[in-house]
Amino acid sequence: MTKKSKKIHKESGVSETIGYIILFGIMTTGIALVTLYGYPVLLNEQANANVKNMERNMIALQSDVKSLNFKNVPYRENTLQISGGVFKVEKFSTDTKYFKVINETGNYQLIPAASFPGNEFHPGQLLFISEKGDILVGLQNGAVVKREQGGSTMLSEPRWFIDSSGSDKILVLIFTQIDSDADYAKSGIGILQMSSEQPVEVSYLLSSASPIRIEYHDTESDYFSAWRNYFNTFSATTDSTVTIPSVKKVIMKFYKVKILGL
Amino acid sequence: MVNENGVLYTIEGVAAGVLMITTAYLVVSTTVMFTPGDSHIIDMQLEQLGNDVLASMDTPIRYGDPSPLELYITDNDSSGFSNHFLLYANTAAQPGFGRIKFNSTVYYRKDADVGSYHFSDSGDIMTGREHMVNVNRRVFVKDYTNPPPPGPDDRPQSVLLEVTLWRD
Amino acid sequence: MGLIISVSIFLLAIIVNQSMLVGQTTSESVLDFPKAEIQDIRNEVFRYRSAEVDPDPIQADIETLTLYRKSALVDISNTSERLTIHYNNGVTYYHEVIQI
Amino acid sequence: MWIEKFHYWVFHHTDDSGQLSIDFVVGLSIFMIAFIIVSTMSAGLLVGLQSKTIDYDAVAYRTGVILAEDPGEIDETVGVAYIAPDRYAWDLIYPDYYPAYHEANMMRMGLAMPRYYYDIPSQIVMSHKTEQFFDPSKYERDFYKDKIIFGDYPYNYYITITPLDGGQSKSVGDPVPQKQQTGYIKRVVMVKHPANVTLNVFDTTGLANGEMTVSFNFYNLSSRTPGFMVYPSLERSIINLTNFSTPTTITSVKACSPTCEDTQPTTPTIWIKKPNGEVWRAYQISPLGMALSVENGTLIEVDPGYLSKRYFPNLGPVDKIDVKMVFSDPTLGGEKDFSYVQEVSFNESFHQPNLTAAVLEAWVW
Repeated sequence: MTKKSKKIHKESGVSETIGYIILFGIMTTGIALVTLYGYPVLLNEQANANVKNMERNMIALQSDVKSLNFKNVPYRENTLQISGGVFKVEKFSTDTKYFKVINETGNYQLIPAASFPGNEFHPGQLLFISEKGDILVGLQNGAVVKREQGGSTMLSEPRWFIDSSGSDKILVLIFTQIDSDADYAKSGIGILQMSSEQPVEVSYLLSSASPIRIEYHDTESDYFSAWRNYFNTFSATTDSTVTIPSVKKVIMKFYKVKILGL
Repeated sequence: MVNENGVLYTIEGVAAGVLMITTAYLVVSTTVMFTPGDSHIIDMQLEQLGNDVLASMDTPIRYGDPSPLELYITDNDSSGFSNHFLLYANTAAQPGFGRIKFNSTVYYRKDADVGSYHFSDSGDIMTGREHMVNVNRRVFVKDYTNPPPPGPDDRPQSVLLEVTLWRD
Repeated sequence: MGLIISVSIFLLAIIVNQSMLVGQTTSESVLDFPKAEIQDIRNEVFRYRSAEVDPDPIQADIETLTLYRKSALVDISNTSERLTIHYNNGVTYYHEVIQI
Repeated sequence: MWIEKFHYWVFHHTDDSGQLSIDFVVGLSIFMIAFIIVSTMSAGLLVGLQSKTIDYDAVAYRTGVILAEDPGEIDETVGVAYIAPDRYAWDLIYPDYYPAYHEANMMRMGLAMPRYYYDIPSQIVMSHKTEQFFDPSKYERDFYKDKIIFGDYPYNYYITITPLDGGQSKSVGDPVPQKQQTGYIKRVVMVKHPANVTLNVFDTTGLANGEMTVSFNFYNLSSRTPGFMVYPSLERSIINLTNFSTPTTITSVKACSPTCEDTQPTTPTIWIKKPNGEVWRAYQISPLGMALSVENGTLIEVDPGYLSKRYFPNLGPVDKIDVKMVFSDPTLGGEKDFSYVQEVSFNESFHQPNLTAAVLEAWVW
């Protein structure tokens, strides 16, 4: 009995109300702090994850396009989860982004006007625009490009190459155009269905080794620096134009990927 | 005092549970991504199989003979090719894989142009929406005895046999 | 307890998040590497060499068809003492010189 | 005093404990349910990370490539070159003769033809290698893991070969689990079989003296394209003896390069296989006091790896090794040149069987 009375005696010195208030205060502060700092971090993380997800998706799509182009698979489909933005198909005729290829000796346009009016190759693109609109991820002309905070980078390069193993320098340029019958745009889960069409192959054996200029035009300058940096791997350049010296043979293949559904 | 103890225990359990589930849900929903199914594995296996089958068929079984594949193309023997191809492609030690189906085309060079003709298939109607892979084999044809019109030139040549294959 | 689990899940989530950046799978790399193409071209070269026919039109066949269907450059040169096989598809570069 | 204590104990404990445990159970069970849900979720969270099936498939692919396209490899720097002719010849080290070298120095067990020539077709495997590989008495289960599967993770495997000419399929490994994801690869290969020759032992010229000499002429045997060439030093060679008109016995088999000596007492060696299924070593037949009776269809089989520089150190690349058989009947025998062309009498010609197709499959989990 003495123990119990001692216990009671001790408890009586503490105010339950004050303790409750202290505990409640700590809890409220904690919740407030988490809401204030934790949640935005989480949301930001979510937005990042969405963009990363889309980058991955675009690279997966690029490998599907490669299968269509280089492996001659007639049809491909890929399931995409698009969150935190919109995925859309920009078919080739509607954009202001295009490529030109010029033989500087005599200033000849090398992209055939018969298939591509004005000797301009408009690739079109598969485009993801993030919710706030500040990040673009595009599959354009066989490359995966990303625009962010005023600059752009190339996440995965197209298959262009120079072969100089023999006595002659051969430049191989592979172009991929996106075509579709309808304007598709999607958020959520979509199945992108693609089919390939017969490519156009053009090959020039130049009478003498000549400089070849490749130009990328982009009025919005969305992917300007991405292409400039890629062009730099061929020859030094400061803008989205590159001149590759002493090319003897130019081979260009123009693939067309048709989007059948999303 | 007894009552207080009890209430506290239950509330703690509920609170911990709610907290854990909410956190897990938030974390899972923000980070888990929908990854496109690993179709590449199927592609890789199917491509390897197709390449193997064509390479085996293009190996002469006896010294000095033409390969079976060369003979099928020379004679334009599409059913012979189909039987041979499907035997190699569908044999497996354990059942459980879908049957292989295919469609094949021969590409040949005629001067500066490239021509093609349909060669053989497994007799299945292709909807165009299958999950397909495409394999090819360069076949040396010494002499076309029965070239399909308009047809390749009559000369020893190397043609490209392309086979598109898919499973059931 | 809940806190510990939440924190550990969060850490795991970060790891998962990092692993997601690895886009390329092994099978994709296998598919990208044109092993079968190169073996096929080599085999074809040996085949027509042993058949003792004029090699030039057949080399043109292989080069044209590979460029047309596969967008890859092939260059074969075939002399009595040396055989050169060159293949380039922009990603994989293969060059073989065989002294006969 | 003790009553007071007892009363205190009863009072306090009966008072709290009943209610406490019920509340505790409720709280704990809610917690446990939530915990289980969360742990299930977190297990799912890791699925993308481990991606084991991708790994299994990649490992299966690698195993398939090693088996179908790689001749295998042994470490020749530690004296194995002394045993076997070259670095591809993992299949030519015989465990009963060199047990220590056998396992320690083998690096990979590929089934493909050795790459001696640039134009060896990529799809051809050798039949004695597959026999050896799929022989359950030859290697330990874990040995395969080291030599064809690789990796630190202890993978399980099942590898099988199914001949398409109606032969028996063979396998190594554990049964494939039905309820688990496994990596899988299927390869189609062509199998090169051992060369054989059917010899007429009766000599019409009467100059035989009961001796028959079969020459393995290395130069003559290397005239074909590599895929169809016979490699007497690497492959099994089979000599089929026919046309015994009277019952006879064989008294000795010797190998000569150029001097004749007894064949090896251990593998690799030369075997005498009788049609009734009896198998004898060719090593010193007569000292055992029982000259071996032979009849039509008796096979003389030379093990792969025996007719090589290891056992015949004076051998050059274009030389020959003779196998000399002595019969008790003097009307038998003759000179037989083992090559592709019919240089010898009685229309005996060397025969390389056709290549046959086989399906090679590997499961890894």
